[in-house]
Amino acid sequence: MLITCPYCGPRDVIEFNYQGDGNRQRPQLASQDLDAWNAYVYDRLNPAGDHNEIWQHSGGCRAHLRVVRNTLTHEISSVAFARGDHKAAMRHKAEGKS
Amino acid sequence: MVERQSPLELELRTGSHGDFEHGVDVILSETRPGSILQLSAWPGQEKKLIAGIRTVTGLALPDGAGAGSTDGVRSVFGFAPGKFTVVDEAEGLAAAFAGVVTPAIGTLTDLSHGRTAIRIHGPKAEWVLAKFFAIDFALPAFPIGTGRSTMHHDVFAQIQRTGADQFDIYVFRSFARSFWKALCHASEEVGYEVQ
Amino acid sequence: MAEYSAFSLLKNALTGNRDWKPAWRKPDPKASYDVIVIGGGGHGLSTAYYLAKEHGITNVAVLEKGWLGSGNVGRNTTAVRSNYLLPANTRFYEHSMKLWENLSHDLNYNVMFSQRGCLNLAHTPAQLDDFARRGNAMRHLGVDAELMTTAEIARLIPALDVSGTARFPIIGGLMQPRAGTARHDAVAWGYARGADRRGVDIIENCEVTGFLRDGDRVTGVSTSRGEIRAKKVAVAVAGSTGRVMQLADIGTMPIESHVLQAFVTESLKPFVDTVLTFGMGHFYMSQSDKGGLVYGGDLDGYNSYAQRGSLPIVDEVMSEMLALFPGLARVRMLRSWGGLCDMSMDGSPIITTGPLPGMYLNCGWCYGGFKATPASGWCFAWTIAKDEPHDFNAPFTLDRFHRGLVIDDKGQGATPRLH
Amino acid sequence: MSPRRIDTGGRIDRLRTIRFTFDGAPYTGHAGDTLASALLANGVTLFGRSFKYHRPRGVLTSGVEEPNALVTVLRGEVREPNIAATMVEIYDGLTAVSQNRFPSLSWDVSAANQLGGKLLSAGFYYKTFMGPALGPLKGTRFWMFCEHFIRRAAGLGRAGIAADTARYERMNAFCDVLVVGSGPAGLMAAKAAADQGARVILSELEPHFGGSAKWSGETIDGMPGADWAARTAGQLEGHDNVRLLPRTTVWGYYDGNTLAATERVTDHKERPGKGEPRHRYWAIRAKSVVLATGSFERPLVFPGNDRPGAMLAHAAERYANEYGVLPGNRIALFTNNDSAYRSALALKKAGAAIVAIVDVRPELSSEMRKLADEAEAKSLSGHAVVATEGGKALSGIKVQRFDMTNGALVGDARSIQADCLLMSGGWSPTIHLASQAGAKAEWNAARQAFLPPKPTQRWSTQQWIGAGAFTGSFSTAEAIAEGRAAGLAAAGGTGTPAALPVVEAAPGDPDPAPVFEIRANGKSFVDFQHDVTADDVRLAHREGFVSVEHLKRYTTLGMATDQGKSSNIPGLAIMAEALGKPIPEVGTTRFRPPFSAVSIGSLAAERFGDLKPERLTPMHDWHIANGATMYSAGLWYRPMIYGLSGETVEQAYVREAKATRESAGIVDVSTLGKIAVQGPDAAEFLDRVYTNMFSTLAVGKARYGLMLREDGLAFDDGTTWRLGEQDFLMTTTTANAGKVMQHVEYFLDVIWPELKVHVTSVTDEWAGAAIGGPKARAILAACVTGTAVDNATLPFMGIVRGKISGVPVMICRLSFSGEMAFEVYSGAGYGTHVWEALIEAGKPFGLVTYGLEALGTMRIEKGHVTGAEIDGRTTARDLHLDWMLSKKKPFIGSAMMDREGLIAPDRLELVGLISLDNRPLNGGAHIVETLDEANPHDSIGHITACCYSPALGKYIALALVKDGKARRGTRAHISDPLRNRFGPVEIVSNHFFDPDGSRMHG
Repeated sequence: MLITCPYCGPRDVIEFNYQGDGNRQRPQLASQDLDAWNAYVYDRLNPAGDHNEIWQHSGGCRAHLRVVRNTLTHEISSVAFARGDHKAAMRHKAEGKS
Repeated sequence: MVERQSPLELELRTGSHGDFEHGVDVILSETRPGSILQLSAWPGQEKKLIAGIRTVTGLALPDGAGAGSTDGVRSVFGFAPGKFTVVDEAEGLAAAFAGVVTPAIGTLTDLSHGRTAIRIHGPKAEWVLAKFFAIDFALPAFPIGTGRSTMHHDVFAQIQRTGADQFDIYVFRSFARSFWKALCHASEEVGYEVQ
Repeated sequence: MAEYSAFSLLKNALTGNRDWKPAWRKPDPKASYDVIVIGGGGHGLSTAYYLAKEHGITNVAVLEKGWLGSGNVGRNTTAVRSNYLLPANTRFYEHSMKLWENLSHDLNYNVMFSQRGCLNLAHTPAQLDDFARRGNAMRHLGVDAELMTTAEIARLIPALDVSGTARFPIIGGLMQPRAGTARHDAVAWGYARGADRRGVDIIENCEVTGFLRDGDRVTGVSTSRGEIRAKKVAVAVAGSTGRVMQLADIGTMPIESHVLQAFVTESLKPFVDTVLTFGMGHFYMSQSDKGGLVYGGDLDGYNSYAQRGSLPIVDEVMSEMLALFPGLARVRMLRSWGGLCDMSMDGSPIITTGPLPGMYLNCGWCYGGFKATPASGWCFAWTIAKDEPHDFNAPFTLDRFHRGLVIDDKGQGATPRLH
Repeated sequence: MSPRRIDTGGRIDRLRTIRFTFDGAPYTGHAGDTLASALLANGVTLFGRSFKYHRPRGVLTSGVEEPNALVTVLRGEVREPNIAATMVEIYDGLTAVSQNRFPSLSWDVSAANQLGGKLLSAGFYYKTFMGPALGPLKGTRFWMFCEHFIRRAAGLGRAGIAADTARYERMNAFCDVLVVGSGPAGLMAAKAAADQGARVILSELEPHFGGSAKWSGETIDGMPGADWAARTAGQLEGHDNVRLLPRTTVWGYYDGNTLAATERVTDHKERPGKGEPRHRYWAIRAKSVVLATGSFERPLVFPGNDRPGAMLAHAAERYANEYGVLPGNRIALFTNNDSAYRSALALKKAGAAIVAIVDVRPELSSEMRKLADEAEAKSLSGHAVVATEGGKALSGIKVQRFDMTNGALVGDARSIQADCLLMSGGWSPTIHLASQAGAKAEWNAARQAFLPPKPTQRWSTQQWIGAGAFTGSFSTAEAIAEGRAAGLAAAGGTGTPAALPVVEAAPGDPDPAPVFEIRANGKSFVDFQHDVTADDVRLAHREGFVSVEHLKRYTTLGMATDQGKSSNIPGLAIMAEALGKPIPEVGTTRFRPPFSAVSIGSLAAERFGDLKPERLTPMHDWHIANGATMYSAGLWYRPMIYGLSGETVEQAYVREAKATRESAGIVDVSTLGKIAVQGPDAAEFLDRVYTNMFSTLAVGKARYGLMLREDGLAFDDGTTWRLGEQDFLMTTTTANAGKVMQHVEYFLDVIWPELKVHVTSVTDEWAGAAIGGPKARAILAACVTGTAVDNATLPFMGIVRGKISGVPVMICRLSFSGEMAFEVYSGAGYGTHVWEALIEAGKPFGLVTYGLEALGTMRIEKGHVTGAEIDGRTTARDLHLDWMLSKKKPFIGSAMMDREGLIAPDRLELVGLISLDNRPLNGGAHIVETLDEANPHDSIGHITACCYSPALGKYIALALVKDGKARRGTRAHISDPLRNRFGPVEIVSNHFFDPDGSRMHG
């Protein structure tokens, strides 16, 4: 499987670290809503189809990525920095050509 | 000041090795730069940091991910969003940046001891490196001056292409000896010389 | 239906094997049943078998969307063991072990359970202490466990690299002598035949497409072969739990589906006699009766329903294999395949009533599903029949995560890919 | 001259004679021979024994699909079992032996298994061996007794124990177009793509490029196909943008157009070059892929079809044309299609007598009649072979009239003398890679074969284009046209003005008759290697194992080393007939990697012999030079003890710990994880990450911190140093360094991107030495310049900067040992220099170096926790670290840490244990209230760490015990049945030694 890191370009899955279900909402740090915390820590969407996931490019630029990947085909339809403030325009020019 | 100890010390055997009777196709060396810095900009401050790098090193950094340049003495390349590696043959580069990378722009981390710089040079440099890293080393995909962050199993590496057939590889010091041994092993097939 | 025996085999051989009957019938679904079990894998079939055998509930249908045993019961590395650390797991898996030990007789079907032992290799003193902790925990629950020295291990497995110069030298190991392997497909077929002989309808190519509801209560299922009603609907579809629970509008679960690859080499003359695990990574191996080395390693590490593995894990597993057996470099990997694992948030299973009225849930088997097959069915049947768990599965609730009562044998927390 | 070698022809080098042995007997062959062709040339017909019945078997094929002729190749002590003789190129000194026979290939006692034929039918073992339900053989015993013999009888070759000394390597490759297969289609595709300027890789599993062109006898562009192929390959070789990979099997098609291939670099050589790998494992990331993988000829199923001398038709043609070997002198053919006629003619031209062409079809085309005439063959259309004659070699066949419409045999059988029978049951495209890529094969009734579908956009991560026989286009002219089109499309090109090469080929209809089996008396083999017969397939049907997967698993059809390349379709066809359904309704199995078996060495590649890199501290060489015994901790190596000669481990660590407490000791702590936490929000971030407060920490001070996981359980601990207002140095445990780094990166990148904090791993930047003991401060004072180290300048948890022997250092006064202690950090390149300077300075003070054992001993005495206690299942409270849980602020894990299960009264809590029988305690021992050595039960906890405490003069341990706090001061027992160690202990506080910390505070 290849994941196209917005910074590094397409890289083998071996360079990435899976951080799981990207749909989970972490409660505010001070929240005492235990149900919300439990849901965040333990409950996962586990769809058969497109899945929003967090991956870290741990063997590359170490940025965290939001990836939409199909769990039936492993097809990846979108990759973006998990941080909104990294621009996809950072993408390497040479790799943009190829 | 005492000389820094190289982690490769016991394994760095100068001379020709492997199948060198048929020619030496790569030359391996440790470049031992005096300074290896990591500069990181806060989001939106990247351009100021790039300008600062130019001020201190005289190296213009092209726009774009992984972009970099080298003048043979100093080298710089981006390795992650807003993050750059700057290398100087001389020690003390951190001090030169002290007033340039202000807290408003970003941070500076001195890795002069923490990273080991290994150079591979020669017509089979791409071939040997491709044994380790799953990135495309062909010149059009990896132009001169640019950098890449990648890994070989447990060994994280930043690689800058510093010539058509030359790459500088920065690995964690603690892994450097293992990586060096593996690099030599992988170079035996093509014949290599250690300088 | 005829008993299987050496005599029946001989008799049939003399008549050209023309009189053998199907191992199980291929009935059409009835309009309603007392119990519907969704999932014609090992766990679903064993549940049906024990419902009939232990609780006299025979008006049961097992619904399988594909061919019987097409899930993980036929995709695992066939190891059977009860060498867990935490008491809840050890008790449960030991119950399973006891059922395994008599399973071929019970089913009148040779599942080839072979108690050739399972050895966990240790490579550091700290790891050996960890194994001692686990082995002692087993012994305090009446389960067999022994520590082995390097010399004993070398005698048992001559091909193993026990040299002190290995990158991760072997300094000892934890052996469970009663552990072993079984013929995975035979387990599915044996339970299917056993359940069928007791009147259970096993319905293949019958995909559940929705749940019939009366308010909250589940009253049956709609399927590719029509609606079927039931007093109780039991779900045993590990690997597809997420998909099936979504049909019941349960969107999130403490489960992720991951792909786990397994491998087999070409047939070899006897090479290794026990199940074996490497301690400095994740590698396990045994040799099948046909002679293939059957082995595996880590999960691929991301959600998948594709039964399709990735290449880095292949390389990883083979590297670890050769770290133990440098003589195997010239042996060849013949086949690889992927199974879907329900990875729960603590690495332990769920066998429970609910989460909806009329529904019963069996899932979250992680790596442990095959060895659990008998006890899983046995406990699930009990839970369905009596509407409460047996002591063996009482800890395996669905609400244990929220309550902080996790059973985390590996201590990895809610990181499914690490269990 | 070998008995079956033809005088001329073939593409072997007759001037080079090569000597090799098979089962100890010496033979010769020529360069270019395979082991199969060379043995055939020497008149050998018996190659191996089958799996179950140990039937004698010859060579069936000429390629990778060979099920019968499996041998073990020996290189000294190193064995390579189960290798198809058809794939072994001979070299001088090649040593091959046959397999699965005892005592010899020609006299194999297990051949007696055949007598039990009907008894050993498919699935027989499921029905028996259960043994008695009662008595000494109940349970699994009887089965295991039988199994012992079954296992010895099963299996093919024997694996080696001697370590393989060959090297294996990996190669990562990138290309625009990967072409798999180098027959006419593949060659054309590669050329077309290369001409467009694309980066092309062309792989071929055989030694030479050309595929069928090498032996088909066809003419391409006016020259023999083999010459055309060689010329085209030569042209490609000259392109900079083309890489040719002969002897390379592409065996796996993975996500993202990543293909796995194995190149057999030196298997055909007497010895490898210097540094040359035996196998090179290619991981190829291709933008697009052209599958030109050809097709496999199928055997026919009829009684005796496995006798040595029965062979696929094209294989015999290939032996004659490519290797100059005639597999027989009197050759009969049995076919259901036209391709065999071409083979017959080729063999006739090569010098064999074609005694008969038996064809199941009642009518032949005039072209085929003409070919049969040219071959001077007796044409028996509307006939079938119903038996073969002979022992370990074929001596004749029996034929009978055959009615294709109902499968009936009519009239009397008659014998025909022949020493070789060639079978052609039609052709199956090699669709394995496409199937791996997710393509569902489609049955083509005309071709009687599963063909690949057109690739769909749905599988956008797998992009391939098919060409040639792979797509069911069996003629060379079609292959050439499709190959070029595929190459162009793959490279994104649109057209080329060049004319297509002209092919002159024998005529032939590509569609076979739908006949797979001749039902007559006798064993008719479907899967040759696994001895699966047509009757086995029908038995599976009777017993309900009718789905294709059940068929496969119940009978083991297609599970042998050839993975059913020749047997799958005939097996399916027989099942389909039994079911009365068309073949596609029975289905086909999805192919999974690998396409053909691949050496484990090649997959481990560079990690064979080098599983994991070694991680070394800056002082590593010093430790080795000074007698340290090293301990592997994750990837790191750390000194365990610096033993003196004759010392036991316990004596060494007791001496080291004692000396440290009496004077001073020094230990290498460079492996601790170190993370630079920098930026204006660094303090706020640490407040969230740690359970305790860091924003209040003064610059120049350090603090011990505890982290929880999100779920509220303890995660990691360590000290964090505030080096500047916005500059912290976090330390972690050695084991968790990577995990903590990922943890903090995740929170900064995903959860709190608004925080201005950068984190960087600086573990390797700093060498760390911890020096502790009553004399530690004096030692520092003796060597540190530029700063004082007295209590006022350097209070507990204070940090100063100075120099040691001219090297800048950072010193923090903190203690793990419980002594007055300091951690001295210097640039890693100066680590050994500073270390030696400290040791030199310590000499007058009796400074010792100590290792992990003494470190552990002193931490146990102090009751500090490490990974053995923070094991992922314990809470801060369990470890008596609840004093660190700030109530003033939320932190990671704070919301979850008070859940019901995490505050339950029966949780395991940290305690100390003292051995009351003055005998050592063991790590992993359990603790019970009531001792029952014979039947241990009711464990209340376990030991996490233990040692002999020089400070206390006792064997002590840390333990996690149920409700442990309340048990302090009570007695219990160690219960360690694994090591037969039982005995009384006293449960005490985990703080054994200097509980109020007077020593470290000084």
